[in-house]
Amino acid sequence: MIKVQREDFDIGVELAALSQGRDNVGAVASFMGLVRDVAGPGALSAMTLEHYPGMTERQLEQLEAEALARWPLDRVLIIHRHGRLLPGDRIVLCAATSSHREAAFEACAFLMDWLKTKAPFWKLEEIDGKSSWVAARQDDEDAAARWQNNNQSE
Amino acid sequence: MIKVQREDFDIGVELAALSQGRDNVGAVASFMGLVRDVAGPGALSAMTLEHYPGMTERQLEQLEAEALARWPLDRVLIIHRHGRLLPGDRIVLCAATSSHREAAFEACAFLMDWLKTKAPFWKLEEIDGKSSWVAARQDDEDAAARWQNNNQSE
Amino acid sequence: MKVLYFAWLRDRVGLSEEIVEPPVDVATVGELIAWLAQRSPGHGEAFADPTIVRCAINQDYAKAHERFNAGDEVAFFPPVTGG
Amino acid sequence: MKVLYFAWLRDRVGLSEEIVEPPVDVATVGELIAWLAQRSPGHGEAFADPTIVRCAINQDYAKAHERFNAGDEVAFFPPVTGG
Repeated sequence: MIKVQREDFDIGVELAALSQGRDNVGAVASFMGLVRDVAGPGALSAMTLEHYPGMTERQLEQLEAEALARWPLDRVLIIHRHGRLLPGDRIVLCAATSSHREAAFEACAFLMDWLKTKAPFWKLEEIDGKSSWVAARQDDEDAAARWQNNNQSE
Repeated sequence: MIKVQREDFDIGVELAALSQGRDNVGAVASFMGLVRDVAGPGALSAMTLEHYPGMTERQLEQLEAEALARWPLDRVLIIHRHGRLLPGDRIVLCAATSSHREAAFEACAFLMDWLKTKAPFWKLEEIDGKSSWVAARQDDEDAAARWQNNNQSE
Repeated sequence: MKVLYFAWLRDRVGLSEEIVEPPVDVATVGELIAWLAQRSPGHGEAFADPTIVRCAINQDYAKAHERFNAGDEVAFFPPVTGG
Repeated sequence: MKVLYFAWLRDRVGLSEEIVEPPVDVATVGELIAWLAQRSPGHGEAFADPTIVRCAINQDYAKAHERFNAGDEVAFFPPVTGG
């Protein structure tokens, strides 16, 4: 399931819905990303997430399908917020449910790596009163590259 | 933080408390284990988790310290329930927070692998009216063994 | 055809979208970038280094050599930084 | 000294704990298992295969060759299955 939204989310409610009535799901791996005060305490006043409506949903649906095809999962959840967020705010939630914990963990890491390099979101940081676009990181590219040889167990 | 308890937990409340006021925490990896209906729909009526009070807390505190020593984490949370649980009930929650998502993911997988092989809990399954103790699994031993050569990046 | 700009590409171009009619010999993403870069100083600045510009045709990633059609939605943006 | 039993070891022994006084030549975990196995048919059944019995001395894992002291809390249980 894919949700691209301005609103906050409740991980407890979301994960309960994901495994509700699925009695063969023993493993729920999840990752939550928060707005981080990268420049030191109090320096970051806000972060605005811009995205490409339409393409975002399209990319995340492809990502969900890819994860379901690669691992023995029951379900996948990706929630990504956009708009103006404050330090400590929730940005993203990825979750994968399975009867196998290794599959759930690996799929969840895969979702995050792919999302960091493929989902059309851009972060604008406000630090000390100045706004600047966050630059993409090479190590996110490297992390995503490890999934490209179609090797499920790394 | 370690919690060994009979009561259910709310992952949203627990994870919010874990990152509360920690503005350099961008990554929250977590794993939740649920009671799984291993024998097919409706066959498992309940699962009772017995533990060794005192030793459990002692082992989990060692595990927490080990994770904090191995990875650049901010905090670790382990909640493990005991008592009689029903299919779909939450059993365990492991979480690790960090400024690096790889560290959070790896630490969380480490916590679960160690917990499966070291924490003194035993599962008694009630299937079709008969109670039997769950046998330990060799692949849990194998999963735990990969952390023993002190290699942080597997 | 409709062209969209996001993040600092939009800031530099000064538009979030525009309707353009490139000549028929402009057929690939790379050629479109070179053509758009001539439209204004802002466009020139946005496309100054094409290696850090990403493109999507109809909401799927497209590389410089790929061709577009007249009715396509073509978007330009920096490398993504979500998650 | 106090000996604790958990899970199917407790079921077979029929006790969750007991106070025992092994002779002085019983000094290691392995020797204690052999000595306890003689106490009753239930004990014998619980310790029939020592390779699948785990031991903790004062709540830390202990192997067969390790020694215990008179005041220790010694626990026996199957391989763990939590998580």
